[in-house]
Amino acid sequence: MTMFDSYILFIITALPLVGAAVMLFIPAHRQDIIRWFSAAVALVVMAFTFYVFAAYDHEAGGFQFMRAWNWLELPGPWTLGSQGIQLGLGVDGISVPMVMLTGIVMFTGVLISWKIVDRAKEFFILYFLLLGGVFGVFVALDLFFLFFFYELSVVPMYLLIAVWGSSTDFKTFLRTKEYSAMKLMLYLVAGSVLIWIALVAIFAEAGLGTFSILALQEIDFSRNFQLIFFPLLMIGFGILAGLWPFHTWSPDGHVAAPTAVSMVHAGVLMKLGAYGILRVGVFLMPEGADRWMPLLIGLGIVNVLYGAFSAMGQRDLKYVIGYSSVSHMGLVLLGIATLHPLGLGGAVLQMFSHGVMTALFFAVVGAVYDRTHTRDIAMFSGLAKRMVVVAAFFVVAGLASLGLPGTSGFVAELLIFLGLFQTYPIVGVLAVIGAAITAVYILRLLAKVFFGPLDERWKDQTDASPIEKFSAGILVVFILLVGLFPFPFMRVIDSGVTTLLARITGAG
Amino acid sequence: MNNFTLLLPEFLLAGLAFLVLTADFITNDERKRYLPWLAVAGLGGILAFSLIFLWGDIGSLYGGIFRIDGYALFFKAVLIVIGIFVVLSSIDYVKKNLDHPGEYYGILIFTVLGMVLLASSAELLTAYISLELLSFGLYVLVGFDRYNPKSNEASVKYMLLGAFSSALMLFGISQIYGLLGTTRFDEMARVLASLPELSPGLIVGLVLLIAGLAFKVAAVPFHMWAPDAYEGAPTPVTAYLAVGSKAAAFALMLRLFSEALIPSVGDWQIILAILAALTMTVGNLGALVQTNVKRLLAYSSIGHVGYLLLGIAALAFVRDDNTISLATTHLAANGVMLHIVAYAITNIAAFLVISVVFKNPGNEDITGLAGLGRRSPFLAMVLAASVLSLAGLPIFVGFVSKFYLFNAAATQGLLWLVGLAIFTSVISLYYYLQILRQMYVEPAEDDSPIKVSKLTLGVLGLLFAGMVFLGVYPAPLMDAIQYASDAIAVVGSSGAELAHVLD
Amino acid sequence: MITPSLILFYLAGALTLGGALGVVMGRNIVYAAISLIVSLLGVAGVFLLAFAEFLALVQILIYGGAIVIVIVFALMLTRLDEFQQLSEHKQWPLAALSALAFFGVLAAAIARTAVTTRDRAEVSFTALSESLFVDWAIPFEVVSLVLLVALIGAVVMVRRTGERS
Amino acid sequence: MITLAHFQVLAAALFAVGMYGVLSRRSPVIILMAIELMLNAVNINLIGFAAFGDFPEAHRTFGQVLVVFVITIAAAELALAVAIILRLYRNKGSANVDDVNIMKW
Amino acid sequence: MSLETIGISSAWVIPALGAAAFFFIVFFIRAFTPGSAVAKHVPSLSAATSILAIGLGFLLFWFVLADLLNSGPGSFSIHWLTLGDTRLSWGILVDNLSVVMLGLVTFVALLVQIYSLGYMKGHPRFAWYFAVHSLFAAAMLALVLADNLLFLYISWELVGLGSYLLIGFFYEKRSAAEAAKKAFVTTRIGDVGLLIGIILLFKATGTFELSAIFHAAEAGGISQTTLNASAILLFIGAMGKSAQFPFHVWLPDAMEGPTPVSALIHAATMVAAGVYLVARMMPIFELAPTVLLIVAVIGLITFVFAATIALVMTDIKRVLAYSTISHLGLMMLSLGAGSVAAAIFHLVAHGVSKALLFLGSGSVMHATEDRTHIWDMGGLHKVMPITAFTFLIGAASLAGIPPLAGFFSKDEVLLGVLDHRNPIFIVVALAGVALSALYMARVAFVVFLGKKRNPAVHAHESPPTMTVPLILLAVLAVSVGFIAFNWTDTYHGFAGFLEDGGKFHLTIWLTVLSAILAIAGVAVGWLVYVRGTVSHERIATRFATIHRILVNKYYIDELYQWVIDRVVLVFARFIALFDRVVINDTGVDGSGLTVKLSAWRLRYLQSGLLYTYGIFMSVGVTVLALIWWVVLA
Repeated sequence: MTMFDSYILFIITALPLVGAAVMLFIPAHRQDIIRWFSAAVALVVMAFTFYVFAAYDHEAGGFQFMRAWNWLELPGPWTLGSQGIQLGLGVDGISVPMVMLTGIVMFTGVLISWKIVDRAKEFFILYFLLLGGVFGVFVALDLFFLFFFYELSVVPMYLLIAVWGSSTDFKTFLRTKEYSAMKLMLYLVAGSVLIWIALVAIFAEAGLGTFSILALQEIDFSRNFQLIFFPLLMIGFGILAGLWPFHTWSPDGHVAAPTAVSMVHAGVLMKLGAYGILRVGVFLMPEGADRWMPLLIGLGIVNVLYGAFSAMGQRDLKYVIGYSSVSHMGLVLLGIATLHPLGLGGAVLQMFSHGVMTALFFAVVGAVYDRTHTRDIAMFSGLAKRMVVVAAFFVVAGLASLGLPGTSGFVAELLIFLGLFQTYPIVGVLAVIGAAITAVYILRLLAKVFFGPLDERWKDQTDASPIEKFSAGILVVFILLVGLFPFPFMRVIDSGVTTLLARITGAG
Repeated sequence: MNNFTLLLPEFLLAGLAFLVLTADFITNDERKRYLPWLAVAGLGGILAFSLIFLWGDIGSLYGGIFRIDGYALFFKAVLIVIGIFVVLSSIDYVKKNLDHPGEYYGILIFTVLGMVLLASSAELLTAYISLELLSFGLYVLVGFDRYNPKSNEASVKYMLLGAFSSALMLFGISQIYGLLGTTRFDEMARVLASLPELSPGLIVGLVLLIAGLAFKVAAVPFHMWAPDAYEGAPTPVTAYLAVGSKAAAFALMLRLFSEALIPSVGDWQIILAILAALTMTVGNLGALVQTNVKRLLAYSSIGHVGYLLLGIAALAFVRDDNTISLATTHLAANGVMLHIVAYAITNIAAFLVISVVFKNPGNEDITGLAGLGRRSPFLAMVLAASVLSLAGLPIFVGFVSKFYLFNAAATQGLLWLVGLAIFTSVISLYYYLQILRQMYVEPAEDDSPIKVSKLTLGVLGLLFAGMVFLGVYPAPLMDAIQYASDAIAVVGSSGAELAHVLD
Repeated sequence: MITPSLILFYLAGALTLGGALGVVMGRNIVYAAISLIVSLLGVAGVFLLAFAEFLALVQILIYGGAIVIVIVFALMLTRLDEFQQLSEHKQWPLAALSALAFFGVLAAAIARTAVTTRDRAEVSFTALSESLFVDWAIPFEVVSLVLLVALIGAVVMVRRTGERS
Repeated sequence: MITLAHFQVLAAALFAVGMYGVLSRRSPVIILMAIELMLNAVNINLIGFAAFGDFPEAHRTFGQVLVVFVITIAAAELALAVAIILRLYRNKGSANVDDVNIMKW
Repeated sequence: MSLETIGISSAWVIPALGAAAFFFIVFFIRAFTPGSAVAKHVPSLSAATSILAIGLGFLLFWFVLADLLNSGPGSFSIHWLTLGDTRLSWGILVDNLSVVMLGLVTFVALLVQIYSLGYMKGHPRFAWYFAVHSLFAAAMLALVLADNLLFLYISWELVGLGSYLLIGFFYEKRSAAEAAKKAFVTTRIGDVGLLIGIILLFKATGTFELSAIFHAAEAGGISQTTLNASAILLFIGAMGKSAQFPFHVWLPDAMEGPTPVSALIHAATMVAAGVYLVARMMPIFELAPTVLLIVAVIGLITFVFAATIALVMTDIKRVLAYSTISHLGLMMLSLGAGSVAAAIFHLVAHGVSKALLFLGSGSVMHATEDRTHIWDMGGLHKVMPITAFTFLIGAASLAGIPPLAGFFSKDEVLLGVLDHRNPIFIVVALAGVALSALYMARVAFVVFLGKKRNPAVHAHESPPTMTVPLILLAVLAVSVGFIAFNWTDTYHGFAGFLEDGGKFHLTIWLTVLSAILAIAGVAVGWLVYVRGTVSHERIATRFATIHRILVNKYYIDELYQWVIDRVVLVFARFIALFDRVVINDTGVDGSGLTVKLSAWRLRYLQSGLLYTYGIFMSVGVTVLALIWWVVLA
């Protein structure tokens, strides 16, 4: 491993944060500098994440690009107290795709935010803070830092939504952005309550004096301990993953958020939850995971169906997408809950796939909203006439979302279904049906909003700007790439999933 | 033999106070604006002097009623720094709103002396007298805006209830004196360790002692003076009240509980846990419905007292067979100290911003913050960072300290209480976010930019940098804290060995 | 066994408590002040019975002299009639109840606590002063600062400079 | 024969009476007096322990030393409190703890 | 690569060409946005690319066929992804069945594309049309070549996508957008079954490979329950795509797409997929006889049911559409009777004929400004003779008039049914035969014969790009039936080609009977619609109820619409409302409110009065002391 390799994860995590710090010193009125600077930073970070993906040795598997700095010693009678809290970084087959996903969404999000004029400086600073946190979670190999970055990614959300977001205001239904921001924030932090409790309990129970995941994985926690604390992690992280019935922050939050934030939030942040369940829950407490998965299966399938039906019942364009995220994250949770190589691999791929896809969705919906200033589905008709490219992007996203072959969504969903049928066939049937319902509401939306005769109101709309085309194009490329050639992705994921499952079989 | 040179910093502090008072007496009004700078320079000098002179010195005076050790030095430094920041943040405010600056700064320095003495006390009488020095100064400072009815009312309430509580505490001390025969911490520990169980009289005494301390730190149900006093006091004094007196009181409590009362930890742990639980719940719930920013922060600081009490309660681990393990006491002590520092930095910053933003003392409604994000992005950023730090979110120091503290408590088997603590900090997020909302989302009535003096800018910048730096890299501070906690007899010696003795 | 000193103690105690009750129940502030003096004198008597002559002296001098004088001055500086009709507020039963409960706890604690005692012994005046000025020098110094702060504070509080209308 | 218990009970009673005074009266001056009563209760308690306690000489002396300090503090407290109450009286034209309630909730 | 080596191993190129054409057109040619120098060539370039691709495919088909005849079936695959111990691959299988489909698809697609050159001329999305056309054809080709179920499913779905894009090609029309959606959603419901069926087979065998699955099934490696379940589920998938009752509703609406698209869908691609699937999976179905019976029943129902509707439709394309449904039912019936060869034979014959009919009707529409109402037309044979003649041939073929293709293939099917199924089946089927002759005669006679009915219609013959394909297809419709016979020693008829030992045989009475019925049907049509001997209006009024039911297509669309509007959407809105009112406003906001309310209550303890504070302190002390003392004692 070269010197560069051992620092790359640190660089990826630190660059957004450093970028945010640097931007503090750029005068606020020089928005052009701020934009180009943000784009440059995001581009570099994205390139680095690609490098990590390419350079990850899937045959060797395990954690790679590792590096650890001692950060705080913890005094006490334990064996590893001198390690205490470490800034330990490393990625395995599960986190590598997530890191890359974050890189992609980050860059495209910056591009999508090009038009932001009001307090652009603050926006990009907060945006970068958010992404620094997200990267941190994916690369942290220390529970403290994992939690640190997890919380860090929550911090900017309130302002990003409350300041730059938009309220939903129908005659019968009002959701202010402040309300949504507050709910999102409180919910995520409430989730972290459970996580936090579980983390300190793990620390206390292990008695090693360190939060390092690598050290903690050597501990066989007692069965009772695992049974008590695994649900905390599952629900705590599950909240972030939109687990039913703790999901309501997610549609409201996504709808209220500005486009780029919706992209990051639905695209990447929700993945933190699922990732957390895997990295902390399943990884450290395999036995508890094994025991509690039926619950997750139950909630997950509710997620899938309930989210799909809710999406169908919405009047607001963005709410449809918001609820579809709930539905799709349900599939991720189901995949995890199978604890089967196919299901888990599918879940990880679905995390990636949904990330890209939903980012595209929000980018498209954002483009529509920017031009029409409404999201009421009833107001739209025949937009494709004026916005061909936007419509095309929406179609791609929609197809990926309903799991059409050739798109990433298919591969992921297929693997999840395969895994489900191996373990919980009935749920598998329901999940497939859920995916079919997706087709119904996505196509309804498409037919209503983009097709049909053009509504007179929108006859002067313009199509996507070059910059929007470019950023959405990047996402489309990944949707198709994964859909058609999942091989390079799956072999990386496979290496991670195999290690993880070895722990469960080892424990159970 | 007593080595009085060890007391030099205390003497110097008293001297400084006299100097300021004298200077006030002899200078004309024009020159009086140099008084705070005299105070700052003096405090800075004393700080530097103490650090250089006392570094590594360990000693005790009068057979152990007064300690000069790393712990005392640490708190001496922290408290003097707090003093410096309070003086600095008072300068503009005093000039504008208060008269008698000489007395103001003089008394302020006396209270700093009181705090410093508290940190060194290892005996109840000394502690009590130091506490009174601090309290008397605060009674005056709280009422210093003499013609403001709120300030006056705050002072009356604080004073009368303070006297009441000090009577309670004294009765407790008298009980302890009578039943243990001593008020020195080390001897108390020895006697307590030899008792098979605590007699009711002693329990009453300890409860009264704890109640007196709880009053000082504003723990529920002895907290009720706090919101009123915080709201009424001149804003820099509020900061001082919230930060300094609490830090000092906890400096005393930490030493008291770990050195003197640790043998009966099995008894008082649950009492403190109850206090902590009540305090964090009531504090955070109370803050939820406040519209006055100072009052809101008062309740929030009550909540934080709950967390600190949690740390004290977690000083030892009582096993099922009633034996006591001190194996991880260090962790809890460190956690408490870290949180004190974190809380101090954060709150001073918050109150300073408030004192700048609100022009009319006595009317600090939260809507006055509206549009601050546009009127003064810097002030808004600092206040936002402060409230987020108070809420315990990274990258600010509040996150690290809370995590450390709660982790320590969980390690000591108080997981249920930790759960409650974390839960209440979610509640706290709600009202902290209201502040953020006012600053960034709501439009301002008056959109004019706020003029901020260079001095304030500098102080706030320093505090902000501290919040972030310690939030990202607390290791240097932790080294100092480690050094300090090593000095506490029970904590510093090898925990496992001591546990055996105490069993 | 009833001894003369015991009778004296009861006398002093009655004086103390009676005065105290006069303070907390009296309707007239001047009577309250006088009751306070009575009570404090009773306390001095109790001190004497514990062989603390010096402290009894101090008690009479400081309390009976200084403190009550301060209070009387305070009353004179404000208009007396304002204070004359002072009574309990509406929540006095609660107050009584809580005070009673506290007394109950204290009394029960006293009753249930066995203290090893020995015969009354006096503390020599020399020992007291030596202890005060040698062993307890630091608190002694500090308490002087407390007094100073109280003094300065009192002055600041009552000065009329810069009074706003 | 006088025993420690006499002192203790007297102290407790005086303390409770003082407490009642603090909690029930509306006049701040009377509250101050009640606080003085409580402090005197403390002193009686201390003196009792100092006289009867089975301590070494130095510790018995300490009881009396404590009393000295308590008296001093009491005096200082009273002085400061009276000043503050005077200020209150001057600001409001009355001094009544019922009226001292602009800050609440 | 020399010509000899082109064969089965390069069969993958055929779909790949189509896919490549799609991407090439979309990403390269269309990238010349208006303004650039080449912009005006975009349409022709796209069409050329597309036609070239499919043409090459058709050419390759002959090489593949030759190779197959020489060296027998072959397959090969490439690795797609690995997860744990599971390896998934993409692969193709060329055997007799798939090569037939290959030929049919490439041929029809090629003709339709050439035809479209004229039909779609000047449309603003001309290039896009050809791109999607390529994609659609490619997907169908991949489907027939797939050697494993996963790949098959992928292509299957892509076919769905292609149909969605093509049916919704005129997306500015609300009806087209709705039709596209309907087609996709309806078939997607079937796909749920298909996917589950496939996964069940995967679960039982651990593989998607067809041969491996068949092997396992025959070796008894799959439980009967699984076999039954997966067979029925696969059939549900086939029902969706092949528009079997009750999933047929999307097909008539799919007429909203451009007419050549309808030709493609009805003749060779989309709807054929279901039939192909069942044919392909016949080894599984054979092991699940109950399911096979269900297939037959559904096929029969569809056959007759659709034919009755076709009788009363007045839209030329809708008549053809119901006719397609009906004939698909016939194919399913054949499969249900176990005769794959007959089914595929009918698929081919019907494909050719139906393509001919659709292209013919497209020609009519082209000539009459997109009119489709048959009573608007009449006497068109005079102005557009080529169209009329070829259309009549196609109609006759489907009506089962000997010796056209449809006659032979239908006969084959009937024979299979006779041999393998209950006599009731054959009776009902024969009734269906008569019906299909009748409605075919009706549409052909009304449109082309008789006198001109609507003076506003000024028809003219279509350009050669349209008529040439018509003529070609007509020739085939006449001739293709003869592949049924064993002409040479090596070629044992179509049945023999598809199935080892399969033989074409005749049962004279049935053949004659069906021919008579067909001719009778046509004759009745002649009497009613040309000669006017019996007034069709009077029949309609006499049987008003029946007529109304038929015109309204048995109200099935209405039923579905009702279910969607009143059940599904209502349920969805209920869930959405539930989410807001119960979960969010009550559960989430409610708990927040509870906390806040308790905070409001709590704040009044802070009365602002000194003595309240004091009382709290003293009570606090007392209680703490009691707790300590009592609890810990």
